[in-house]
Amino acid sequence: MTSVIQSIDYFAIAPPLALALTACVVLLLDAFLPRGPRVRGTLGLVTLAGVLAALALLVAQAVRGQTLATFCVPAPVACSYVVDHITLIFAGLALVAGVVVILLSMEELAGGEIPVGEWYFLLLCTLVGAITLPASRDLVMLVVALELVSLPVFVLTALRRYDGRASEAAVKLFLVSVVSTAIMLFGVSLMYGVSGTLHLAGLQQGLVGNPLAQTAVPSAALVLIIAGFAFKVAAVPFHSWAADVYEGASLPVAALLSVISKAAGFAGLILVLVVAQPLTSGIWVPLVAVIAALTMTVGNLLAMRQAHAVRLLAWSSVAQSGYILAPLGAGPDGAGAAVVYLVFYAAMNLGAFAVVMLVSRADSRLGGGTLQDYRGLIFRSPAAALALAFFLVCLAGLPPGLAGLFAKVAVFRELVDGGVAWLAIVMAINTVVGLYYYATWTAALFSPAPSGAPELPRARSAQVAVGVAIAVVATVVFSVSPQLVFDVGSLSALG
Amino acid sequence: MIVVAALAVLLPFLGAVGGLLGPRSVRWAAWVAVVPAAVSAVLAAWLAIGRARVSGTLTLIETGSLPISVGLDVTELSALTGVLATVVALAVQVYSVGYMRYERRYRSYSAFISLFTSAMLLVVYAADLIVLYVGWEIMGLCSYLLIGHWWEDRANSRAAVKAFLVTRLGDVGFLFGIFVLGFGAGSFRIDDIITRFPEMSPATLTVGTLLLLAGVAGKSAQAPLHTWLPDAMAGPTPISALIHAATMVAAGIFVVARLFPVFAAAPGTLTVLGAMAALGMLGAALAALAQDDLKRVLAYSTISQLAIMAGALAARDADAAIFHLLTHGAFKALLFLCAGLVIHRVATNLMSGMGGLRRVMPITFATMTVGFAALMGLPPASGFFSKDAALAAMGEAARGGVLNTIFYGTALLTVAVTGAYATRAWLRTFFGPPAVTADDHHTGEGPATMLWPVVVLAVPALLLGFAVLTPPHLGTAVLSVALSLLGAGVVYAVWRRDRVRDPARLLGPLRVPFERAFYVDTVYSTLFVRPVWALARLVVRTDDTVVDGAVRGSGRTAQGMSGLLRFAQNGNAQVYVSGLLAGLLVIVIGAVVLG
Amino acid sequence: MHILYPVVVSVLLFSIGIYGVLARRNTILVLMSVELMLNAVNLNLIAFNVWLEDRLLGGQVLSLFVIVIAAAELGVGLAIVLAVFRNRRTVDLDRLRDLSEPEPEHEGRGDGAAAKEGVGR
Amino acid sequence: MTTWTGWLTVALLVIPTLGAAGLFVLHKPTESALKAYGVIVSGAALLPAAALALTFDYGDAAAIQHELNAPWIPGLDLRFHLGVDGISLPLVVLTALLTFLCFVYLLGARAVGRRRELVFALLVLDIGMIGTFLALDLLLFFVFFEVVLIPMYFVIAIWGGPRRRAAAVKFILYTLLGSVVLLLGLLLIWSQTGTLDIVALAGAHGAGLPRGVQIVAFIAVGVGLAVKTPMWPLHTWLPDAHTEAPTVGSVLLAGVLLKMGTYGFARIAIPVLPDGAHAVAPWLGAFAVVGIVYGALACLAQRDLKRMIAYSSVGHMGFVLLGFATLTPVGINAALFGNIAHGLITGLLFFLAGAIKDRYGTADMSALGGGMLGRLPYLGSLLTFACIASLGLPGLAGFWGEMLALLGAFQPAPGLSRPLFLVFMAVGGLGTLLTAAYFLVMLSRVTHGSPGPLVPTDGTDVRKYEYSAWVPLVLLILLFGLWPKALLSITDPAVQTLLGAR
Repeated sequence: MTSVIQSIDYFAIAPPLALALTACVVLLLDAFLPRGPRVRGTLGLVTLAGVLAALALLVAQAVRGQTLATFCVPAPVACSYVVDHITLIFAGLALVAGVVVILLSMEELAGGEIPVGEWYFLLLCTLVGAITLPASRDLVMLVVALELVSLPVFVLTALRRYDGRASEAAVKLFLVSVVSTAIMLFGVSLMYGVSGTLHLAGLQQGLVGNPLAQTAVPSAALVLIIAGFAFKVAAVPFHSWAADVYEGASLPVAALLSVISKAAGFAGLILVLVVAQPLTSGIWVPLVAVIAALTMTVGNLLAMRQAHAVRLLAWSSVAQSGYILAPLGAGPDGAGAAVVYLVFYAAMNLGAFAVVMLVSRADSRLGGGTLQDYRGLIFRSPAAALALAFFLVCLAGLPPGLAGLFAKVAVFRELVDGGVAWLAIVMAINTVVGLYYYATWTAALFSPAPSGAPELPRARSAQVAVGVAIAVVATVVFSVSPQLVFDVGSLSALG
Repeated sequence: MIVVAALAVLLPFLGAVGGLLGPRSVRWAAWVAVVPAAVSAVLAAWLAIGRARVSGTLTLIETGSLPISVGLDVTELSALTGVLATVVALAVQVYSVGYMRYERRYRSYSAFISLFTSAMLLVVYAADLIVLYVGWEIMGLCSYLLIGHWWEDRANSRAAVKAFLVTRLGDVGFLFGIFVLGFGAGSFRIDDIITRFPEMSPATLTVGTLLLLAGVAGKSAQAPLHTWLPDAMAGPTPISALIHAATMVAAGIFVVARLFPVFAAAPGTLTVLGAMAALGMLGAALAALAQDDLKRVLAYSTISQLAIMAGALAARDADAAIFHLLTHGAFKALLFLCAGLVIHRVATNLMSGMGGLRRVMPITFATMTVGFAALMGLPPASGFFSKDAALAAMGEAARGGVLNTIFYGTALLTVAVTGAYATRAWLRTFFGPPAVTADDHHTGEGPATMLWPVVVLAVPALLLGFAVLTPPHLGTAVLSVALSLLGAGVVYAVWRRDRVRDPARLLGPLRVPFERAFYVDTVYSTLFVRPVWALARLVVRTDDTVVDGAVRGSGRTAQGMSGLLRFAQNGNAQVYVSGLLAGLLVIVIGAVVLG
Repeated sequence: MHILYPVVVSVLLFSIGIYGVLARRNTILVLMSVELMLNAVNLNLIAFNVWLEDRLLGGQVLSLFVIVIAAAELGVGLAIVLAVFRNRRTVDLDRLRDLSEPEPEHEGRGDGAAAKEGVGR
Repeated sequence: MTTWTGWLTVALLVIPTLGAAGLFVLHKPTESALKAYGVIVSGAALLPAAALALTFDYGDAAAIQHELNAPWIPGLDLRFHLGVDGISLPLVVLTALLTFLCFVYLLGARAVGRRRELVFALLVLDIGMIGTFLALDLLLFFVFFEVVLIPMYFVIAIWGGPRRRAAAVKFILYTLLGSVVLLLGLLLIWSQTGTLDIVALAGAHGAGLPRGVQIVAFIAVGVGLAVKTPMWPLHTWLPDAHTEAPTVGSVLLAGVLLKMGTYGFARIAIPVLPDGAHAVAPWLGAFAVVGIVYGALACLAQRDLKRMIAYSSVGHMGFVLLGFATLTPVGINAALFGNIAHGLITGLLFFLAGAIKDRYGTADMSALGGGMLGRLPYLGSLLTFACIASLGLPGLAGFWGEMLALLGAFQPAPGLSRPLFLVFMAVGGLGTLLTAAYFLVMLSRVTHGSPGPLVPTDGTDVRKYEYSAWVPLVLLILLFGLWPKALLSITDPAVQTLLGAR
């Protein structure tokens, strides 16, 4: 029996480690420092520093440019934790998004009703999960990382203890999530049974010799595994929770769910379907295509008649998930386009959430507000209105929001190239439906507020403004020079 | 010399521009209208006297297909017609200074006449069919603008629209005819078409010329596209004289004559032309017999006379047709201008409001008598010679077939009816008891600027026949004069019995159908106008309910589906989980099937 | 022992769990049903591990993780249920419906107002 | 190949961009400052357009000139490739001119709320319009094609009439649907040939593209462009948009935006996909002539002046499409000529309709009553002029496009069914008659007759600023009408090249 004692490459796991350490520090600081607004700020800054440190480590890894692997077993060699191109993209995305979410949190926590230490601790835990997940190369790691992303979010959602809606949202999120996790785990167990290994790298090989592999079990197992990730990205039929939870949770959590958690889900999907590829793509590609079509359609249709801003964003992000899934429905090669779209989407969507946060903070009566409350925003706070308009137009995929346009072009290109014309047409129609609600909302920003409406206070919050600024800068940069994103998401790099 | 031709075309155009954009004074407008017309007339005369063929091309416009050559080509025929056009135009411009000078919109009026003159000259001198078409259409526009000059009255406006649309209907065919001949000859140049027509297949020739004929029928008010002309009398009288009697309507005849070799090679077309002419000459003459409006009488007589020209063309005698065109231009312009004087005097168009004017307006009486004599074809007036030539040609052709014989017979019958209606109009206007007119502040015959053109025009109307030194054909001459006098005699006899009542009562029950010109307008209205309106309304309804309905429907469908989906989002977590599991089950089954 | 027996048991267990999740209104009972599902997974994992004679003992390792996860989930779940109970005085799932698509007449407000605004300007 | 004069094309885009950006810098500008600002910026943008026209080598109108070619997004094969040739030059100049004239018109228009936003929207619109005509890269074309949507949406939705919101939404959704289909077609071309370069693709004349693919791509591209054009039956967004849009919006919509659709046919669909064009041409022609007659009939029964002009666009664009459908040089020349003519004439018509609406407060013909020639003689005369130009009278710009399109249909490209196209020609000819009918009926209703009970709230005839905005259009209509060679000599060589090798 050969030795299975593993050596650990600490440089490879440095970013999650840094985050985890920061999480502990935050918890300790919270326990020992006196309560007060200044401490709240300090904790926020510490968290921010931790995330930035992790980001710096990630950059260091990227600069070094070679694939790092650790937690390996010999014969056949398989590693559980690999830092390669795809890991770097998803982890980087999660961390940058994390910075924005932390900035939003600082504003959210300013009220003092929410326990600060726990909040930041949980947030950091989620981030650990989110950056571990894309590095995971075995099913155990994948499951644990996924749980690490999910569990803290339940609590984050429920942390507004005084708010029944938050608790309700937490229950719904929790219930759908644990059922999905259970299903996924069941799939993992089946997959383990038919392949004899838990390492992604060995799946394909493991299936070859197994008698059960000739049955329908592997297909079923694969679908069940996907279920866990599909829940994360809120693909149909795992979408129902989205709006209720986004509405009930506080805005930073909604932003987190819509970007970080979703990115983790897509990372998992791509790892299982494309990187591991236990089954030939002929089995899952049509399924993913159908799911993508359903997801975008359902998301858009539900968003169409939404009057509530956050619910609208929730359904729109479901629809956007459909667009991200779509290139995978053209074949494994579509993963590049999916990543590209995800990166663009993250910037635009975070920006939108940040502005919504800014606006809803300005008037605490509005819990995110209805679209009516956005009327005449251009007169109250022009910068916020312009930023929101820009993000919405980006999400709709029209110039001047070139980022969104190029993202859609990338997806369409993949679909046309892959010959999935029907999906391309479905997506084309969906783009139009999507534009309907984005345009309605955008138009509301610029139309005069109804007479007799109370004078709303101007939006003012430094941290959120910085968050908005980050998103704006990112989106503008992506618009002007989308090649940056195409470089990181390019297909060759994924292999 | 080509510069002369170009100047003749351009000067009136510049006059029009100057009139429209120049200072707001009647004096300026009058000068700017009359002088270019006069210069053009001189230049046209010069070209005609020179008798040398002048042609030149300014440039070729590449269209990607057959090129358009922007150029002029003054043949003998063009030169003559040009003289007619410019002289009549000059007469009208001068006459209008008197007739219209107190008119508020004299400026635009005279400018449009200048523009018309220019366009007519372009038609006449054009070397290229497309260029000709440009002038052809601009004439149509001017006609529209001038008929609608008193647009305050809705009836005028309607008449203008009708004139434009009916002629445009023909023009569409005309344009297609140009295409057919142009492609047949590989060039739009008239010269090329005339020289290359033997290369074209008979079918091409027949189709091309027939299509051209549509335009000719529209412009020259031939059946079945004649209905606009009587209504066009709504315009100021000089316009009726100029455009709707002397020049524009002659353009159609001119084009056929210009392309006559081509038409001559298409016997089918000539037969159609003959039939149209026969129908038109007699029908219009009969209609003229029953009109009460003096200008409408003249209008119908114009249709009838143009049909005689067309008949001569159909009988393959282009010279006779052009001869009649020229004399008709002179005497019809004269008649209209005289009618204008009369109308100016009595302030009504209706003959029932006239009578006994020969004493009050001796000069008008004399000149108009010349005009009527020419119209009836009585020697020695010009009309006698030209009509005789046309009739002789048709008589000659009659030997060639039954149809041609019928055409000839119709023409002879028309001569008799012409005699009748001309006499009726003459008698009702100048003889009999003077009608009491409330508006009698005009005394005398009218201003000099109005009288002079009349007198000047009377000269060619009377003498133009001698210009062409062909002796009359004795047989037809005697026959036609006799028939004409017969018609005149019958009318005179009826009139003598009761000098107040209209001799048209002779027609009995036929009078109303004649007066309504055989209800052609009504038929067209039922057959074409009303269905088009109904269709238009249908299209608007369809557009709203079907075409746009589909668009809106798709929006509503989306909204409806949205509503259905929202129904599932009822907030119950267990419903969500059920949906999740059901969906998952379907997917698993799908995967298993695919796997 | 054929691998089929434990797997069938596991599937049955899992199905019972699903039934419980769908049919129970009480949140606590739903949580317990989820536990059943997770334990079905564990049973599967252990059985496969034995059947496969996995040298790395992957199934067993994962089942340990699943147990931990289940514990964590249950803990968080109960905490959330507690919070819900404190706010709402109920733990019935189908009475937790504050967050849902609003009634049509409520959302119709947006459209009507938009139309009115269109006329107003 | 980038030539040093490529900067001219860039300047055309940069000036409005800087102008739009500059609006953010201005601090609380006054109305008059904004008026001047708009005129100055659009005037400055007119300069490179004029320079482009002046330095253009007319002897070599078929070649791409003032070219700029730089990589932008290698990940999408997208290059920043600009240039003009005989096909695009007139449209570029027309766009710059119309934009400028719109700003001139806005100089005098009173009580325009939120002028800064309007100036901004129009400048962004300008970028999109000019960029579309300059782009020589399929995706770049698409990007600029899309740029116009949002500003036009706002122009309609903010400054429009009472039912502007619905009209704006319809406009943007409908045209977006078209553009997405267009995108699919463009991507199909890309996926088959691996290049997005229009010049290279056009030079290949469809080599390397199987016939089936060409047909599918042509249908996709064609439908996308046809929505914008608009071709019957994809036109219903147009009347609503025009009816509700403010005057400048209507002018630019009709004057330039519609041309982007037809320009796409000349620039992309026909040269890049010759076989596809060949297969689909009969259908295109059929839809075109149905559009001509349908548009004309719809105009006959319209009550609203602006709506009627909008429907007239459907008819006129039918002639343009018919020209394309013939696939002959003359047909395509006709289409390009018709494009420019329609831009000038319908632009003028919408200016006039806007002026009438300003004065009377309504554009409903029965409410207007009549007698406009009596009350506002100059306005009435200009309206008459514009209508007559629009109905295709020879000697004015509208004629040549229609006549040449019919000429093209008389002898379509080899391989196309001649009898079918003869039928199209005949129906098109009927369409010209109906076109004349509705314009004359409208003139008769509005300008003739005695003045109705409705008294204009503002009885002044044409004002100075109106003259300055309209007279250039009138002059150009006359110029191109009397001297069609001015345009044909530029387009013809380019068209011959475009259809060459076939």
